[in-house]
Parts: sequence; C-alpha cells; structure tokens
Amino acid sequence: MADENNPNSTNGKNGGKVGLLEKVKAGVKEHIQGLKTDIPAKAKEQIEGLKDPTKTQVYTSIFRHKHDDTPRNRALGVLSNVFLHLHPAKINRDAVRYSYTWGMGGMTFYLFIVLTYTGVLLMFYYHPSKVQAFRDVLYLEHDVPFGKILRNMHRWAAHLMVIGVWLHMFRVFLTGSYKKPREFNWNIGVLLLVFTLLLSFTGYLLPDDQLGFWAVTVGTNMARATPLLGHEGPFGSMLGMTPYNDVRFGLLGGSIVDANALLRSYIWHCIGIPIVASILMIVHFWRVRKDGGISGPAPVMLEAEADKPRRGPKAAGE
Amino acid sequence: MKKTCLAMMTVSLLFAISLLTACNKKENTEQSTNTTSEQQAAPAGAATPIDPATAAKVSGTVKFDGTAPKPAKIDMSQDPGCKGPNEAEAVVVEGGNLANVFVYVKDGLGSRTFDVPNDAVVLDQSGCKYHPHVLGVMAGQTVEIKNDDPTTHNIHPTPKDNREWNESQPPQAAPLQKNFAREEIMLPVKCNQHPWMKMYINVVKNPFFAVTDKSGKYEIKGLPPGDYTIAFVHEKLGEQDQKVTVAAKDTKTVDQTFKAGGM
Amino acid sequence: MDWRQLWEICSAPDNVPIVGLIPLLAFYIYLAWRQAHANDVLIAQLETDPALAKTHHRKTWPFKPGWQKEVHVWPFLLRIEFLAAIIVTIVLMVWSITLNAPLEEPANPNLTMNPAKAPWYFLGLQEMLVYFDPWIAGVVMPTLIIVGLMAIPYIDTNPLGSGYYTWKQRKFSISTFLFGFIILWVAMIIIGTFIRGPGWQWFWPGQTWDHNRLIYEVNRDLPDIFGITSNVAKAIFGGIVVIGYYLLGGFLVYSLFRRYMGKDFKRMSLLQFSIVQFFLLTMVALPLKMALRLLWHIKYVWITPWFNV
Amino acid sequence: MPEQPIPERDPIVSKSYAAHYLIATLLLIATLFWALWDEAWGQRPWKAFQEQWKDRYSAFLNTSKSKSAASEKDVEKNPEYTTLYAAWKKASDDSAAQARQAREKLDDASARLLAVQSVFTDRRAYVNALTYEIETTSSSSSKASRRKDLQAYENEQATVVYPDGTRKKYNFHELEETYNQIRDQRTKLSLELGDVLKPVTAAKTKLDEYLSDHMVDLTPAQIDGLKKKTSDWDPTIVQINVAEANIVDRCESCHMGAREPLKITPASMTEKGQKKPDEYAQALVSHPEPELLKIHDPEKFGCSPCHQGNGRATTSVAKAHGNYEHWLWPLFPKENAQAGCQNCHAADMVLASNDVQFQTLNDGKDLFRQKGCMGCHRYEGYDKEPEDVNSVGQQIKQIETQKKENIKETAYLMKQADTATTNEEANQLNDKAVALRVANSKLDGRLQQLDFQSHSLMQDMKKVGPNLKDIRLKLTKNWIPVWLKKPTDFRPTTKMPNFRLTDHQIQAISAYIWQSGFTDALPKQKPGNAARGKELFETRGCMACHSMEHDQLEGGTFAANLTRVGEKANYDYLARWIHNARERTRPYCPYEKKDIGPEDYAKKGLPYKFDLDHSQCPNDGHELQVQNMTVMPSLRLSLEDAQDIATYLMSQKKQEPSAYAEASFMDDPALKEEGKKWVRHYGCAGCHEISGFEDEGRIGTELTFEGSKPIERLDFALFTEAAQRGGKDGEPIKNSENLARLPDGPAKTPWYDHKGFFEHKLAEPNVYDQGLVKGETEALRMPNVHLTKEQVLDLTTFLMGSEETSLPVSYQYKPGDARHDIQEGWWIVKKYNCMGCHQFIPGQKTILMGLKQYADNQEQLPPKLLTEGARVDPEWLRKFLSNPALSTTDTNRNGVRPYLKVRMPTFSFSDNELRKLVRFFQALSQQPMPYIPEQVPVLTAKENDMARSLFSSTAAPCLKCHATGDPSHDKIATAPNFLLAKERLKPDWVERWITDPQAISPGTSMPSGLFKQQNNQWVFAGPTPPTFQGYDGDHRKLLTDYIFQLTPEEQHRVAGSMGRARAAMQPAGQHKASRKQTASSIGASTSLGGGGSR
Repeated sequence: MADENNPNSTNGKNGGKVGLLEKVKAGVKEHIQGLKTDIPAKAKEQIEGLKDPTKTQVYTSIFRHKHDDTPRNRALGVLSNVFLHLHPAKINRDAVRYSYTWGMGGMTFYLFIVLTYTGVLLMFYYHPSKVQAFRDVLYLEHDVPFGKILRNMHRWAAHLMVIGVWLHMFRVFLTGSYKKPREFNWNIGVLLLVFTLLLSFTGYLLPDDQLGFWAVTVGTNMARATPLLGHEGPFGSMLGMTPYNDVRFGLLGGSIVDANALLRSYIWHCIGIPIVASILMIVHFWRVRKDGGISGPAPVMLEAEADKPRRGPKAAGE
Repeated sequence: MKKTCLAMMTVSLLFAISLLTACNKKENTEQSTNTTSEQQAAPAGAATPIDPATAAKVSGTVKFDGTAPKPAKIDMSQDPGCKGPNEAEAVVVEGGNLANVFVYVKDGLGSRTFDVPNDAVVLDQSGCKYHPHVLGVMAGQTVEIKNDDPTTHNIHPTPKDNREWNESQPPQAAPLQKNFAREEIMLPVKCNQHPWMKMYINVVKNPFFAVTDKSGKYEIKGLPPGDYTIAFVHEKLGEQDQKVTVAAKDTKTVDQTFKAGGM
Repeated sequence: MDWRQLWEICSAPDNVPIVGLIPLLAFYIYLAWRQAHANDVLIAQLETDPALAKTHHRKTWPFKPGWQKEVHVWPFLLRIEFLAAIIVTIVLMVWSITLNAPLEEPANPNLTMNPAKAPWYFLGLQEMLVYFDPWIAGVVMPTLIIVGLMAIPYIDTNPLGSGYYTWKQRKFSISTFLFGFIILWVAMIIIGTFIRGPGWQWFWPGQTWDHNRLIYEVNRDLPDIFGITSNVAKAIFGGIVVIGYYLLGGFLVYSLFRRYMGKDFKRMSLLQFSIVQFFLLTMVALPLKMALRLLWHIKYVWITPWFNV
Repeated sequence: MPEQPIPERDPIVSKSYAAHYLIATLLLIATLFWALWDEAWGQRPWKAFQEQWKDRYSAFLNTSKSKSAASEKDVEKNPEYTTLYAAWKKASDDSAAQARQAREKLDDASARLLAVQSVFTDRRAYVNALTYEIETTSSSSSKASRRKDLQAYENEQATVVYPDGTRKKYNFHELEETYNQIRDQRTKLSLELGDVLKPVTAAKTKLDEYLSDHMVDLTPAQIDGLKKKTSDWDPTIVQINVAEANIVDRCESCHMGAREPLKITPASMTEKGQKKPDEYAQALVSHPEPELLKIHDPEKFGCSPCHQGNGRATTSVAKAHGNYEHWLWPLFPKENAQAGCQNCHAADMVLASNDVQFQTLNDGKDLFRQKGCMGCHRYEGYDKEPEDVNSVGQQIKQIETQKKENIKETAYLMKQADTATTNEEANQLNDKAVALRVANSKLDGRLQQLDFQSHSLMQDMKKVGPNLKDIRLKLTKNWIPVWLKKPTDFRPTTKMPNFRLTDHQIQAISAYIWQSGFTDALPKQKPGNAARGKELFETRGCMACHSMEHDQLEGGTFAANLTRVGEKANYDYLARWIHNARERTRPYCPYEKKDIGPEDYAKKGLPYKFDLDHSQCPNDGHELQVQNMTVMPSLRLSLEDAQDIATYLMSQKKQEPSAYAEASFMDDPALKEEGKKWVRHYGCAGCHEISGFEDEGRIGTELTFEGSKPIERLDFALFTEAAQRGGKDGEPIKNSENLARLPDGPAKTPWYDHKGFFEHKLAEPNVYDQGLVKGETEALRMPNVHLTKEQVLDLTTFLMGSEETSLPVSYQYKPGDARHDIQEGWWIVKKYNCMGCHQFIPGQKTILMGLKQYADNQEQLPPKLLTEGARVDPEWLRKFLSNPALSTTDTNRNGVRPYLKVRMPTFSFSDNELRKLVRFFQALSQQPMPYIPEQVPVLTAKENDMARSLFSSTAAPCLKCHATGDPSHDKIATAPNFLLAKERLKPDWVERWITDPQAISPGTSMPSGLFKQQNNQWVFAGPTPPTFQGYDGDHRKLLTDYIFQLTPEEQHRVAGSMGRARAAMQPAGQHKASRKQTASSIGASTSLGGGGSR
C-alpha cells in the first residue's frame, strides 16, 4: 500500500531523479496557492445560492414549478401536487365562502386521516383477543406515553366524523347539490355515510367493556330478526334459520358476542371497511371534479327558467 | 419478630444498667417508704426546678370508720420454713387508724417530670410475709427483693399495665433487682408456694407518695405550691380522692376516713 | 327537577357528541335559513323585475364587474381548508384532553346493563324497536333509509334550487327531508339518549331514572279494539288496514300533489311518483304508529302468524 | 333585503386571513403544550407526591438520625462494645505495619505484571495469528515456511521496560514464563494481604454486628444510607410487576414510605406549621404491619391483591384507589382493610400473624357462625357437616354399586376361565378375577371408613339454636309467644334475632312448634341447693360461655344469658340438661326421617338405649342422631351438682312464670298447619331442630362470593338514588336503635357500594323494604340480628372480603402441610369456644380472665395452651380430649388438674374432630406427626439420689405445689401430679419448661429462674444439695429424667421425707370418699382463697 501511495519516493531512491522531486514540490505549492482562492469563491457561491432556496436543485426537484405569485404558478401549485390536485386550479369565486359549504366534507376527510393515523398507532398496542383486549385498553390508558390522549382522540374524532358526515349530507341536500349531474355522487355519499357508521360501530366493541359489549349485543340482536335470514325474523325459522346459522351468527362468528366477534369486529374496523371507504372516498372526490366541481354557490334560477337549459341564466347574468 | 427481639434487648439492657447502678447503693436499703419519698423530693428539682424554699408539706391520718374485721388466721403449717405472726394483713386497723393506705398526688403536677432516684426500694420476705405490705415506688426505680426465709419463695407480680414475671428465689439467694416502667396503683404481688403471701406495689411517676403506718399517719414533703388531687388507695377499700390547695411553704393536714362498708 | 340526573346524562362521555350536535344543528339550520331567505328575496325581486333578472349576477353576495369570476384554489380555498383543519385539530385535542373516552367494566355477558343502549347514532333505530318488531326496526327500516336516501336524486324532478339555498322553490323536498332528518332521526336519537331510562321507559328530562319504576301499560292490538278474536280475521283485518292506509294515503298524496304541486307532478313519471308516495307514507306511518303506541297503547296493527306490524 | 353597498375591492381576493392564522396557530401551539403538560404533569400527580416525599422524609431522617446517634452512643458505652472496639483497634494496629508492607509488595508486583503484559499480549497476538495460518494452510511447503517464520518470531528478543527503569530482553517463551510467574506471585501476595487483614475484618464485623443487634432502631450509618437514597431520588414510577399473577401495582409511586425500614406515621410526615396531616402526610407513611409484608413479599404479591384498587392507574388518587364507577375492585377502606385477607384466607377461622390477631376479620368470622348466619346462608366451609353427610352417603352408594359390578364381573371372568382354550388364557382370566375380589375387599375397607365418617359427621352436626322437639318438656308454654314477639326484650344479648312477626304469625308458629314437640315423660329431679348451685355455676366454668347479669353483664356471650332462665325453663329438664346436654329425648333416624321411640326398640326386643356406642336404628340399622345437636358439653357433674345448679338457675327470674298471659291458642290444631308454613317461610329450621323440618334447606342467598357480586345485583330498592348521591337525605334508616348500629353513623357521603349495602342491611335488615308495598310472604325475611356497631363493621369486612379471587392458585392459601391442620383445627376450637377458657395466642383474653373471681386468683384459671403441642404426647392428648377425667369411674373431676375448680368438660368429640384437634395442637407448635417418644435414659442409683435430693430440697420444693395424690396435700396443690408426666409430656419440653416457664405460659405459678447457665450446662440456681459435689452434668436434664422415671412409691417417699408426715398420716376417711372430693375442695377453696375471692 505504502508503495503505491508514493511512487515518487521509491523511484527517487532508485533513479536518483532529483528534478522530478522538485516538480512535485512545485506542483503541491501551486495547488496550495489555488486552495486559497478557490475555496472562498466556492463558499461565496454556495451562500449566494442558499439565499434563494427555491432555486436549489433539491427544491426544484420537489416543486416542479416556479413559485412566483403568478396565476400560472398558483394553478400549477395545485395541479402539480398529488394532494391538492383533487381540487381544480380555479374555482367559483363564491365557493370559498364557508357559509355556503360549511366545510363539512373537508373536515370529515381530515378527521378520517386523523382516525387512520391514531388508529394505526392504537393498533400497535392492541390485541383483538378476549384475554388481552380489555387489558390493552387499560395499558393504553395508564402506561403508554400519550396513550390516553391517543385513544381519546380516536374516539372523539370518530364521533365528530359521524356528525360531520350528517351535516355534510344535510348541506348537500339543502343546496340541492345531488341534482343532475351529481346523482351518482350522492349515492356514493350515502354509502360513505353507511360505512362511517359501520366503522364507528365496529370500533365500539373493541375495548371489550360493558358499554361496547351491550351496545353491540343490542345492535346485532336486531339481525336476529332479519326477515328470511334471521332465526327470529319473519319466515326465518321456516327457512331453517337457527341461532347457529343465521345472519347474526355470520356477523359475530358465533351465537354470542365473544372472541370471534371481537376478532371480526377488529378486522372489519381496521382493514375491511377502511379499504372500502377509502375507495369510495376516492370515487367521491373524483366525481366531485368530474361532475363539475362543487355545485355552487350557483346563481339563483327563476321559476320561469326551470325547464330551460342549465347554462342559460348564467350567460344572461353577465 | 425482630422488633420484639430488639425491644426485649433494650429492656434487658435497661435492666442491666439499673442493676449496675443499684448495686452501688446497697447499704442504703433499710429505709421506710416515708423517708424515701422525702429524699426523692430533692432530686426531683433537677428535672423541673422546684424551689425547696417554697416546698410545702402535706400530712395527715387515715381513719377507719366502723368495726374492723377480724384479721383472718393463716395456716402456715404446710411449710415448716414459715414462722412468725400468722394473721392476714388485708385491713389493719389499730385504734381506728388504718395502715397500709397508699397516698399519692394523683393530679395537679401538670406535665412536670421527675428524676428517678438511684436508690433501690427494698422488699423483704421474712416469716413468709412481705415487708412492707404496701410499697410505693417511682416508675423505673429499682425494687430489691430479698428472701430472709429458710424456704424458697417465688415472686409473682400480676400487673395490669406492666409486664408480668414470676421468678423463684431460693433461701440465701442473691436479691432480685426489678423495676416497673409504667404507672400502676395496687399492683398485686404474690408467692405461688405460699398462697397467703400477698403485697401491693404502687408505681407512680412522681415522688410525692407515702404509705400510712400503723397509726394511720403519712407525710408527703417537698410539694411545690399548687392545686392537687390526693388519692388514698387501699387494697380492699378502694380509692378516695381529696382536692387540696397548697401554698408556698404550707404545711397542710389532710385526713381521710374509710368506711367499713367499702368491703 | 332532578338536575343531577340531567347532568349525569348530559355529561356521560358518549352523550357529549349529542349534546354538541343540538346547538350545531341549530346553528347550521339558521345559517342555511339565512341564505335561503336572502336568495328567496332575490328570486322574488328578480321575478318581478325581468329586466334586472337579465343583468343581475344572481347571487346575494356583492359582485362588481371586473372581479374575478373564478379564483385560484391556491391560496384562496386552501387557506380556508387549512384553517379549518387547524381549528378541528384544536377542538379535537382540547376535547381529548378534557374528556376521557368511556371505559366501563370488562364485558360480562352475565350482567345486563340497564338500560343497554346502542351507540348513540343508532339510538333512533333502537327507539323504533319500541314501536316495531325488530325485523322492521332493525332490518327493514335501515334498508329503507339507505334506499330512500339513494333514491332522492332520482325522484326529485324539481330542477330548481341546485347549487343555492332556497326555501320557496323547494318547499316540499326540504320539508320532507327536514322531517326525515330532524324528526325521525335526530329527535329519535335525543329521545333514545335523554328520555329513555332504565327498562327503556320514558323519563322526562329532569325526572330521576329510577331503576325500580314500574309502569302499568296494557298494549293492545288494533284488531282487539274492534273485538276481532279469530287469528285469520285479525290477519285479514290488519292487512286491510295497512293496505288501506297505503291506498287511501296514496290517494291523498295524489290529490295534494295535484292541487299544490302541479308542476312537479307533471314532471314525474309514474314510477317516480309511486316511490315518492311510498316513502312519504312510510315516513308518516312512523309518527302515526308512535302516536298509536304512546297515546292509545296499540302495539300491533296487523298480526299474522309469521310477522306482526 | 336591503342591498348592501358594494365594497371597492373584491373581498374574496383581498381579505387577509393572517389574523385568523395567527390566532389559530397560537391556539394550536398552546393546545400542544397543554397536551404535553397534561402528559408530563396533569396525568402524573405522583410526581408531586415524590417531591413532597423527598422533602419530608429527609427532614424526618435528620431528626431520627440524631435520635439514633444518641442511642448509638448508649450502645457504645456498653463495656461489651468497648471490649470489641478495643479488640478491633488492637488488631488493626497490630497488623498495620505488616499490611502496609504486603500492600507495597502487591502494588509492585501489579506494576511489573502490567509492564510484561503489554509486551506479552502484543506478541502473543502475532503468534496466535501465525499459528492460525499454519493450521489452515493446505500446502505442506507453505506450512513449513510459516513454521519457520513462527520459529524466528518466537526467538526474537523483546524488550520489557520495568517500572523501576530496568530493561530486560526475553524471547517469546521466556516472556510467557515471566508473565505467568509474576501473575502467580501477585495472586500469592494478595492472599497474604487478606490473611494479614483477616483478624481486623473479623473484629470489625463483630463490632458492627454488635451495634446493629443492640440498636432498637437503625444505626446512623444506615440512616445516612437512606438519606442518600432519598436525596438522590429522581421522580419515577415505582412499580411492582408480577406477570404470573397479572399484578401491576404502582401504589408505591405515591406511597413512597410503604416499605421503609423506619416507622413513619402521618404525624412525622406533617410539615411544620401544618395542624393536621395533609394528603401527602397521610400517603407517605410506612406500612402499619411490616410483619405482614414479610410473609407476603410485595415483590410477589404487590399491593392490590390485598388492598384492591386499580394498581395500574396513576392519573389521580380516585382512579388509583379504584373509587370510580366502573372499577369493580375499589380500595378497601381503612377500617375494612382486613377484608383483603379473606380473599385468600377464607378457609382460616383465625388469622394471626406473629401472634397478633386480625381481630376485625376474626370477629366477623366468629359472628357469622355464632349468630347463626349460616343457618340461612350457605357459605363455603361453614356448617359443612350436613353437606358432607350427603356426599358420604353418595360415596357409599357408589361403592356399593361398584362392588356389585365387581362381583358380577368376577363371576363372568371365572366362567370364561373355566372354558378358556389355553391354560395361559385361563390363568390370566383367573388372575383378573382374583384382583377384582381383592379390589372388593379394599372397597369394604373404604366403606367401613365411610361409615365411621358418617357416624362422626352425625356427631359433629350442630345447630345454633336449641332443639325445639323438646319444647314441651323444656319451656313454660305461655312464655313462648312472648319470646317470639321480640327476643331481645326478654334477653338483650340473645343470638335469636328479632323477626318482624305479626301476632297471628307468632300464634301460628308457637302452635306448630308446641304441637309438634315430644310429650315423653321426664324423670323427676330432686330439688337442690341454690347457694351451692351458684357456687358451682360460677366456678365450674359455665361462665366461659354463659353470662349472668346482676349489676353488670358477666360471662361469655357464646351461649345464652341465663339471667331470666327461671321464667321459662322446666326444672326437671334443666337439671337433666346440665347433667348432660347431649342426652336426647328420642333419637332421630335420618333414613326414615323419624324420631325413634321406645316402641320401635320394643318391636325388635331391644332395650331402649341409645348413645354414641348404641347409635344404630333398631328398624333399619342406619346411623341415628343420638345426641342433641348442641355444642354444650358435659361437665361430668354429679346429678346432685346438676340439680343444685338447676335450682340456682330456676331462681333467676324477674317475674314469675305464672305472670305470662295464657296462650291457649297453642293447642289449636287449626293453627298448626299455618304455623308450619311460617316456620318454613322464616327458615326456623336453619338454627333449630324442629319436627318435620329435619332436611330443610337454607332459605337465604349463598354468601361465599357476596363481595364480588356486581353492585347492580345488590338490591338497594328505592334507595339506589339516595345511596348514589349521599347528602342529608341519603340515610334510609330512621330507627335510632338501628341507626346506632351503623359503624360510621348516618350516611353523609354516597354509600352506593358493597360496604354501604352490607352495613345498612346488617343494621336494619328490612331497610330495603322501606317504602315498598309488599305482601307478608314477599317482604324481606332476614331478621334483625341486633348487632353492635363493631359487629356490623366486623361482618361487613368479612362479607366485603368474600370475593372470588382472580389470583392464580399458587397465590391462594391452600396449604397441604401442617398449616392445613392448623386451619382445620381452628374451626373446631372456635366451634366449641375453647378460647373462652384457654389462651391459644399470647395476649388473647379468655372470657374467664375477665371474670371478677379470677382477678386475684389467676392460678385457678385453666392452663394456657400456647405450646400445647410441644408439651404433650399426641396420643395422650387424644385420650385426654375424649375423656378429660382420664378415668372411666372417677369422672367428677379434672384428670390432670384436679385442683382447678373450673372443669375441663367432655365434649364427646367425634373421631374426626379428635384427629383434627390433636393434629392442630401438634402443628401449632411445629411438632412432627406422628410423634415418636424420646427415650429417657435410666438413671444410675447415684444420679437418682442426686436428682431426688434436688427434687426435694427446700430450694426447689417441687412437691409443695404439685399434686401428689395425697388428698390433704392436693387441696392446696396448684400444679399437676408428676406421675402423669411420663405418659403425658415430652421430655425436651419439660427441660425448657423448668428453665423458663414464663416464656411458655406467661403468668404461670411456676417460677422462672430455677436454673442458670454455667459452662454450657444448666445448673440449679439455688444452693445445691451436697450430693452434687463433683457432678458436672446438666442438672436440668437430670431432674427431667428423674421426673419421667418417678414411681408412685418414690413420690410418696419423697413427699414423706419433706416434713409432710402429718399430711401423710391424715385419716384415710377422706381418701376413699373420692365422690365427696368436690365438696371438700370447695370448702378448702373458700378458706384458702380467703384473701382474694369475693
């Protein structure tokens, strides 16, 4: 190794080329001189570059457009962002008014994200088994750092989400936003409502306490009475339904709310429904864009224009 | 377990220390209880200064009202080693004067504490009887128990608030050194081998006590001025209290009468 | 007035959302009503003044020519969305710090809770159990609700009122929805939460929830009132009453529609109209059945060997 | 709508949200901080406790250190300490020089080693690496070359620079050798140093041990250690985590003092200037029973298994103590803390740790039995004999079926064997048949055992109340309805509870009981002497169970107060009862469910005789109930004695029996049937034997796990709300008498918990009926047991602890060894109230101790049984317990202590109970079972002489107090006869006893101090007789051996020689009249005890 590093020294001994040594010495000197000027210049350049971070390569690789406050950039800011491109680049000027939208859809979505996040954290500590479940919740409450607030946030966000969904639906109805061409998206919304409730309901059982147990018992007892498919429902017993093969058994994985029900609840709550709901949400948002953005606030229509084409009044208005 | 062990050790340690101190004063033992109390008054001053100049004296006579019961005869024949007067000493009355009444200041000294005298009080067994029959002693003070009889005795106090013990003392054995830590009036002491042998030790926390002699007389010296409750306690006739106010250098006479019905 | 009881109910952690829901709902109804009213005034103005209608920008908010008709999402919408997200976060965190999620005793199948209540958002359905058999309250009704909600866009033929708040132009649909949402859903939940105590008995707010309360209630069936005893007769009678209700009701709806909502009626196909009729009558049937039960203690209308209504 | 003026600039575009964002962001940050604070402090109140702990405990340690220093000084003054100190000082001075030298050498060696080592390790590493290459290289040529390299390297000289500067060169092998040499040298040197220092450390250890042994508290050094620990403490969760039992207890995060070695009281933790101990001072104390923690190591048991509460929770005091709605196991309140013991110790009748009783719980257990709670309520372990009888019966049936099957099988096998094809097969089958026959014989043995068992069990079955079949023979008829009205009016301390009966119910019940009673004729009893009866009643020990109230209540509450017994009893019956309470009027056959009369015996031509030895039913041969089901024993009194006592008792009355109103309705047959209904309804048969109700079940709820019943299952009825809210209207009990039974007085705070329920229920059993409209058969039946405040507390504690434990089996107290015998024994001890007379646990007060007549006369008290198992031979004990007279003829006396007037009764223990009791006593004294008697060496004639001289010396006058069998002497004797010793006592115990009897039976008449230790021998403390000259054996042992070889003749001789010639020559008249002995000993006692008694 040493030999390779410094061929000059060994050669020098053998060949006795003094001149070469001189050369090397001079070369080293020159480079040292160079250092004195190059490094400060480079440093200056670097600092200059940092003054405008938006011009750095790292920055531009992330943000694919300039950030000058131009309409184009504003539009690009939305369009080139995977999260924001759900939105169009521009929207109806009054659509930013809170009094119209109530913001419930967005908040619900935000809560869904919060729930996903806190839910994942909760999953770290939770085992869906009869022995462990309740203890795990106690453990969360007493041992896990920030465990209590984590569980609280999950619980309350879920409740808030239910309320948010209701209010969102209420608003959509009041502004007639389900009307043509948004009929299908309304249906998606209805399904999302159902899944929100199911999400909440399946989560209710997971602490395995009296509250959840009896709530789920009461809830699933109704399934006993499903016509045709429940053993207590109309025509159920005629079709051979018993507590051990009816729809309730299928829901709970047993004839009572027990370990299997806990596991099923858990899987529906953490995997099944969230996936379905996410897909539906994607469709929902996509359809909002495709159906022409949010419905309003639209210009009012007059009775007389009721049967005329939709775009008419707007043209007249200008 | 460990705790009791430790406690026992301290007790025995204390006991050993008291033994050592008591041994020094063996000559001084022949004293009547009256004089003991007199002597104790002085060292008491050390704990709570009592000015000897203002110290007062309370004395008096205890009488017995009614016909005194005839003292029961004791059959000592079972033990040839027992000789001497064989009359029970339950109620000793001579000319209407009641002996063996323990008189002490029961209340009025407040939170004063008093030094425990180093002198031992002697309890002698001779003629299969205890001498004296009623003994006063301060809590923690050494009681020296001697056996002058040619027979074995055992000394068995049966206290309420102190620790019980029962030790045998063969003739010519070395005196026993004992003390009592807590206040207790009329603490019975007996000998299991001679069922008639019985005496009472009175353990109090102050040096102001006395036992009436055959003529029913007692004397308490060195009392600082103040209001006191003086208690007269008799083994059979019970306790009677009397309130007394003592001024500086006072000499008060406090008499007391026990009625025959008290039995 | 038992304030403590009231407080106990309202402060039960899982009831807090409902307590919050009430003012929230009131606020948003007010918000909607204010805008609807403004729009209605504007509409009335424009209808009387066709000239203005031609030039007006048709919104109640101020507008000046030259102002952008569309604004950039960034930043004008997003700033609001972010703000909303922050506020939601704050609310959620404060709530989570101050109020603990409920955790009761470990599940014990041998120890029944009294009252055993479903999660609050299903209390409306649980309340329905009082009036209907479980198969209706627990299975048919939720299905009908979902189907009904999904049918709305297809049976509402009114082209007006899309994208703005209005009352005048959509009186029927809005009042129907309000009836369904506020009366049949939210009010039931409130009853289920605040009114129903131990044994699912009716306790007025402020009444103590006495676990020992016994109430004498004889529930009769409608045929009994008419002295019908035979099972077959009961089934037939009940069937007649129920079918009769739908037939008569249907006719009534028809005449009302014709009389007051001629235009809408004209726009509807037969299928659309029958669906509207059916849902409308079913919705009205709920309070009717409740009234029968609560006021006249009538349990079933229609009794058959297989099911009871 | 008025048009709003249109603003100049577009509000949507121009509006600034900066302020909104600012506020929102600030709020968000604030919320985040709040969340952080909440996590760090808000949810961790224990941090404050730990801060307070550091402050207060440090202050406390400072004060205790000065105290400790003072007591250390005291110890240091002790001459023993000074000697030890001097020894230590001397040793350390002596060895100082040597030690210094050794240390220097050691240091030098270490330095040299280090020098060699640094070179050696480097070279060794190279050698090892080379060796590895040689080992792994495959070609032999390169192996050889490497070997050469190695060789060369090993021969290279390496320089070692020693600390003193010298340099030395070594090749590798020399280096290795040098290294090993120096290392061995260093080891040797350090051992040498150890040897030098050994005496010093030994002396130091002795010194320290002496100090810590003689200090009552901790030494200052130990306290310094604690101080350091306290001041270095960083706030952190302190937790006990036992995965095995799922225990996670963080109680000590706040209760920092719980396990401190010093006693910490709330007062000592109170800050200066504070008047009352605050929350912190209350919490920081040490555990009040450190002894308990020694048996229940907190590292294994945690806290919550005993105290309950939510051990995990640390967020608030209420949460941690489990005092919130949804926690099923809230902390036991202080006054009920002993409930926690019941969790694992439900099977123990007496709980004592280190001879300190757990009075609240023990009393609760006693009460549950004594008050007859188990008559109505099943409780695992209580009154289990009837259940056992059932199960034994079933087992018998099973075995009988088994036997039949075996016989069939045998026959079948033999038949098969006869027709078997090969001999081998036939032999096999025959073997099987034989085995089955042997099995049957074993089963017969088992059956025999089960029969014994059921005989025992029948004998063991007891009822709390008297046998009402005898009611016509026993009671004044007219008194009965008056009694039923309200038993406490007649006898305030009775066990009979107050039922809330209507007059009509009373009439019906008394009619049924009266009409269903026996009408057999009783033998007439002669009238007795009441004065003598009183004397006997007060001295024979009746009052250990029974009480009498003249000026004040005296005696035990275990059995009835007899103050007014004269008003209700029939003299003939009473005398017979006192003579032998177990004597039945008619035996009962549980098989036929019928009382057997003379007619049944006559039918079979049998004499009408039934007792424990004649207990077979004449009709069907089944076991009969031949005894009254009472725990009252036989005192082995003569009939005259019994008559005297009965006469005295009959004189105990406040009014004449004739003063009771005529109750002719009791003969009304119409009422009988209705009465039967009410007797059944109120469960009278739970406590009484009543005709027609022999197999009646219990009417109450089972209470074994009452404490873990969910609160919702406890019916507070109309008071649910009141109980949950507390406050001034929260107390439902209005009756002042019942109100006084509540341990904490009228409820002020909410009482919706188990404690509140039990207390109210016990104070006023029908409290939860209050306000309810109920029919007479629907109302709560539980009668008022008229408990005191303390008793309610005891029973509440007992019930609160009656929980289904969630602990693993290994945690529960289910001993399989001698401790199990102790458990079983206590049940019997309690069943028969042995503790009324005998002391079992130091400090335990017996009833008799509390009686006036024994205050001055303690040697007349029954013996203390503190070490009974170590004292007596178990075989002898069994004999004694079954017959305390130790004689079949002379029974009207005590077998061991005839000098005691109080009588050890004959309890007619069953074999079962005898076995348990004997085992109990042995186990209680840690004696092995079975007992193999120690062999006592036979004394030589010389030893015998010496022992005799000691035995009879005036210094040790043994026979002065010990009975000799000479009646004139025995009347003044106060100790048992030595002749009993051989069979009765264990020699090793006797040795301990004569050394220090006070340590074995505190307060005994036998004095201590007879022997002293000398040269590792125990020698007599008094003057030794001259025969002892030159004897260097153990006097104590000698005397013991002598006692165990004592013959009656020897004893007689010795007694005679002790100047008791006069006594020995007493007229023989007294001798033979042993029956008169009672009288004479009573006479003696009056003259003797003259000083003391009465």
